[in-house]
Amino acid sequence: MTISTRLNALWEYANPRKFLATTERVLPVLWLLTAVTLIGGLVWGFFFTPDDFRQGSTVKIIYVHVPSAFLATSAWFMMLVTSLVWLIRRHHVSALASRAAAPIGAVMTMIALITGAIWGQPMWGTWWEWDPRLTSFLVLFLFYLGYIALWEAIEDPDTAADLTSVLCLVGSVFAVLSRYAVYFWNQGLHQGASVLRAGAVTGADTTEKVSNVYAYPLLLSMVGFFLLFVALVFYRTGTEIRARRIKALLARERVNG
Amino acid sequence: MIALLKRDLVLALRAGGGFGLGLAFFLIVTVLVPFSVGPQSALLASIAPGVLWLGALLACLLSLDRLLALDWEDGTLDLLATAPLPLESVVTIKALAHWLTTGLPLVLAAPVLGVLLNLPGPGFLWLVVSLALGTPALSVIGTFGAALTVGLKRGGLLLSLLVLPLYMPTLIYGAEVARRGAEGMTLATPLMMLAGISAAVIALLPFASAAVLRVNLR
Amino acid sequence: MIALLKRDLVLALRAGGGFGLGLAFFLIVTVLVPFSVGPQSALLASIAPGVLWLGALLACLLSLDRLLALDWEDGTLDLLATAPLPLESVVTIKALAHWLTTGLPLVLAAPVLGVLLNLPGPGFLWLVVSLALGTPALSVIGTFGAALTVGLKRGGLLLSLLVLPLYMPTLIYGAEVARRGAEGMTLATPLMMLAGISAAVIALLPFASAAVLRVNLR
Amino acid sequence: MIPDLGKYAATVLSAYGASILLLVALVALSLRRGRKVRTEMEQIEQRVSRDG
Amino acid sequence: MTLTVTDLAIARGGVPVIEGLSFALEPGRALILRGPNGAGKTTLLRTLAGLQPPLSGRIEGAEDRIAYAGHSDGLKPTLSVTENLRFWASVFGGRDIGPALTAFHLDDLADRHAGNLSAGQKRRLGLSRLLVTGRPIWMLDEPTVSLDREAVAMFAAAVRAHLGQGGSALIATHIDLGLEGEVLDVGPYKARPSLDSDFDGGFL
Amino acid sequence: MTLTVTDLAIARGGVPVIEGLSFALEPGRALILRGPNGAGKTTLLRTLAGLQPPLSGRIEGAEDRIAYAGHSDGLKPTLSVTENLRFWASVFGGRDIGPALTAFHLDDLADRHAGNLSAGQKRRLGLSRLLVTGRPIWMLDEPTVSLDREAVAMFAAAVRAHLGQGGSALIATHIDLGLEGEVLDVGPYKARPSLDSDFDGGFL
Ligand code: HEM
Ligand SMILES: Nc1ncnc2c1ncn2[C@@H]1O[C@H](COP(=O)(O)OP(=O)(O)OP(=O)(O)O)[C@@H](O)[C@H]1O
Ligand SMILES: Nc1ncnc2c1ncn2[C@@H]1O[C@H](COP(=O)(O)OP(=O)(O)OP(=O)(O)O)[C@@H](O)[C@H]1O
Ligand SMILES: [Mg+2]
Ligand SMILES: [Mg+2]
Repeated sequence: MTISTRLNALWEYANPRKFLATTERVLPVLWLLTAVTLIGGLVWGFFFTPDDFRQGSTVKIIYVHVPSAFLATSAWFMMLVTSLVWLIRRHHVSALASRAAAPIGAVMTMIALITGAIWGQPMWGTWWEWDPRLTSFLVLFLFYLGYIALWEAIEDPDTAADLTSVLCLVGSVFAVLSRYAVYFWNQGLHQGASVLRAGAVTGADTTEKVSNVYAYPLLLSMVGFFLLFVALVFYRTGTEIRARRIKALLARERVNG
Repeated sequence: MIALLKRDLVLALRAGGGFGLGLAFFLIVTVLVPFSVGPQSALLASIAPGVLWLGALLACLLSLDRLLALDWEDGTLDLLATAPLPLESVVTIKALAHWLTTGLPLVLAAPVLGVLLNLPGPGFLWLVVSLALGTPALSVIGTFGAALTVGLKRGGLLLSLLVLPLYMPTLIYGAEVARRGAEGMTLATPLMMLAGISAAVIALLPFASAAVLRVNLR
Repeated sequence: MIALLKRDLVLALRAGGGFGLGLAFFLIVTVLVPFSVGPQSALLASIAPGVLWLGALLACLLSLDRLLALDWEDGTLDLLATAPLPLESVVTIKALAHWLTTGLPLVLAAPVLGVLLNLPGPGFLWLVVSLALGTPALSVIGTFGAALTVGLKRGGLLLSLLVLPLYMPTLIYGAEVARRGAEGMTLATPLMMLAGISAAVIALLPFASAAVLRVNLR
Repeated sequence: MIPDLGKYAATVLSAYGASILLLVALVALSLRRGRKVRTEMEQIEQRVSRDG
Repeated sequence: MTLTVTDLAIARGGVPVIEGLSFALEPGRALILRGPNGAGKTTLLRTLAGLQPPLSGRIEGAEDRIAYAGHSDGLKPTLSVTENLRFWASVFGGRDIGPALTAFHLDDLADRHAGNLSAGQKRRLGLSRLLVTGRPIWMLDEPTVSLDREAVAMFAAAVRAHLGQGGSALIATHIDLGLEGEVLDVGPYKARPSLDSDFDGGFL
Repeated sequence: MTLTVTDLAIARGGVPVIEGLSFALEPGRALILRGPNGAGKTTLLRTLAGLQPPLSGRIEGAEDRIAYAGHSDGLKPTLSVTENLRFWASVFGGRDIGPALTAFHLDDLADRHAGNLSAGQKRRLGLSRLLVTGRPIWMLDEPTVSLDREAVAMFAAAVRAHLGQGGSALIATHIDLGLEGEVLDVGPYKARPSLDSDFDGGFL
């Protein structure tokens, strides 16, 4: 199969029925994998990793904090892509997938913020600090809220899809701008991105490394969070498709009745 | 009367999250403050009670223009004025619905936002108390302003202009309670003044609002 | 096009002082700040640039909901959409009219209010410069928000919720310029960023606004 | 069973507690709405195919 | 009880529009208001409904007995048809909304949001409100705007039923409703402010 | 140029309301749209005016040639009659507003604020806008709402003059305008989406 035929095959899933049928088959496996990796990662991290010499047991918060932070940004990125797909190719499933992903992203952002705040209390002596990274997450949370509120406020589904997609696009640009602005405005206390640097994971990075003892369970729990996200998006998109079909059926019944 | 209250609450819910939005605005104003004055936490802590009060006040203010204007535009007020409900109770219920959908959520959310602004520990209790006492007055005064401007084509800003000075005493005593609370000072006097203002306003202002509304309906 | 601009300005003047009201709101917010955070002049001076920027932003924000909604309600937008003007220019002119009636008066009034808040001497120039550069961006971004929410029954607060995060970069750089100006620090970087954001937003956002408006008119 | 968390027990437990609570709530709400919508759609589809 | 209007003068925006108007509306009767655009029909109805005070003259038997329906319907677009109607029913004392829905063929639309109705469907809903008020005097300002022929007939039937139960109606309209009732042309009562009248008593 | 509509299907709020509609409107002709409330007349006019896209079908000869007048008039209450009209004239290329004022007997009202007009006077002002657009196809949605008999005649005269100059008009109305023109009843074109149609291509 060439890449282009593969891509064309992908578009077929933009068909609601095909999407439902496929996810129906995939979802049980996905839920199972999610449970295994997520519970595995968290249990490993919580029960079987040593305390850090400086941070004590609070280092265990990393197993929920970092994956949720990672997914909070990834979810927005996914919404950006699916919004673009809707605007360009007008596949309904794509728009509905954005809609389904937004609350998940919002919850992930909230988890990152809450665990961070709880973590900050012993580490920095304060619940909240106007650190640029924390601040840009707060901004991200506001974008999620606005995006969800806009979906809820519009009745006609296609109009809602169009408007929220444009908002997502424009919002993404402004989110990036805000991030730069925030870093300019205040150089913060927060850790740099250490986990995702290859050197850190392999232990070669000496200054800010997260040692392997922490890295493996962290990776596992990141995989768990990611799978949870995928499963939820599939499931919720299915729900949105059905809700949309209900609306269409009722409307048609009314017209005919 | 209960029908009217219920309808107003349902409308607030249906209009794309009547509850959520006042709250969101409060959140956003609070968030913008550090961006504009800078992130130093000592500075933030010292202005936190005032900023939270100001944010709550602005969130209230912003939702005032839909308090009566929508009912005016679609003719509902004309019909209510000819219905067997006295306008005084219509106005009171409108204010109550406004408080339930705007003031109450603000009171509940204020502590969370206090964290964002490094509000000192003892301040939380008094912030909530002062807001709980003060926001009903804000709703009632706001209803008066809305009744005053309802005839004017989109009097949104005129409304703000008229209502803000009326908010001044409530704001002063309310913020004072919150500030003294945060600094651990005595606060009996401003607290009593705040409670007094609220009680008086709630008891008397609806009559003025109804009178003004009647004139505007002519 | 000029007819549209002229009409918008006349309407703003006639609607009970379109100019005056944004300004008055700005004034009142600035005045309320000392009441809510307390009157110590050192504290006020240190937050003055930020408060003035925030006040200007909120004054802008408050007038956004009448930017397109009135024309929507009375059917003017439907008629304009079928007229020989491209919607892009309609939207741009609306933003321009908004700036002329709201942003410009704020820029001119800011120094006066700076006095009220003990703004340090060198801050005045940079406050005015930053507002003059930033408020056009606020108007254009606001027009986008207004176009997004125009179909929704009184989307006033939703509008605030959507627009405020978009205002964030402008606010940060603008307030930073004003603050650094007041403290006599170098400010080339934030100034350039502010100018860059304004230019980019003015050049590009009207296309998004027109697209969104077209969807809403369906 | 619970490992020794030292003086940070409350911190760590509340962080885990809050996160797990939010995740469970999210999943539960998603599933509940999903079920509701699914049965509703099936009912309507049946009615529609019976009538028309 | 009869609605009696004696030597009424009314003004709109400070300008007198009608003066010297007298009439009586008895139970069971309908009165059709006619007059060219701008004659003051809307102003008259608002005055009788108690929304604005008359310049001079007397209105008797109107207090709390009037159901007014103006140019706008007072519908909430986000409430359903039933919810809208039920609200007005409970404001006016909790009548059953079933008959009102049936009289204007709204049963099929009962669960639709009012905002999603067409112009005529909205108007039908607005008119059905009259039936749940239980008020004896209906004051209607151009009630048949946007109604199709069938709906106009529904409306006429509703008015006839109301008159049959001892109610009365005052209807301003430009078109023929197919209702029997006296016609009152307000044209001849147009106010002619004499320019030399007393400047003292209110600038006119 | 003729306006040709071929096999048009339109939807409102995501629900198809009319399908399979075809007609041609030639210069100098008027077409009267009829149909019960909720039939889709308003939706059809908005689609033809380009405000919303059709579901399917073709519309030819409409682009930039249509003057649309919907349920609301787009008047600014704080502008005077002349200012309102002059604004639209300059948007549409700066025609003289004198003839438009005269055609709808607005000369006496020229300096009044539009907000202080009665319902029928407002409507007359709204209709006079058509004369300053210079567009050949008029699309009017219930233009005679609130007009008295005399004003309806003015309107009919204005339409006749427009047709005489080679213009055309598409008018949705429930009442008799006294205009000669073909009648198009949209009732028979009511959309009946088949229930077993494909779930795949959309959700219907
Ligand atoms: C001592 C306290 C904290 C530590 C050690 C810590 C550590 C970390 C680490 C290691 C990452 C991963 C970086 C990456 O993958 O890019 C991270 C990400 C993050 N943390 Fe914290 N954190 C702490 C406190 C907080 C607090 C108090 C908050 C917020 C209230 C917070 C919010 C975030 C956010 C939003 C991210 C994601 C940033 C990104 O992905 O770029 N953290 N944190
Ligand atoms: N707000 C106002 N201020 C000043 N004058 C007004 C105002 N509203 C209406 N008028 C004028 O008062 C007169 C009476 O208006 P009214 O609305 O009562 O007429 P109407 O008989 O209902 O006409 P229509 O048949 O057109 O509805 C008209 O000449 C009108 O121009
Ligand atoms: N916003 C909306 N959302 C969903 N459905 C709508 C909406 N607006 C109107 N409808 C429905 O679409 C159909 C067509 O409405 P339309 O307004 O085109 O009818 P119309 O022929 O103009 O009727 P009228 O003579 O009453 O004005 C109606 O059945 C109406 O209930
Ligand atoms: Mg009238
Ligand atoms: Mg219609």
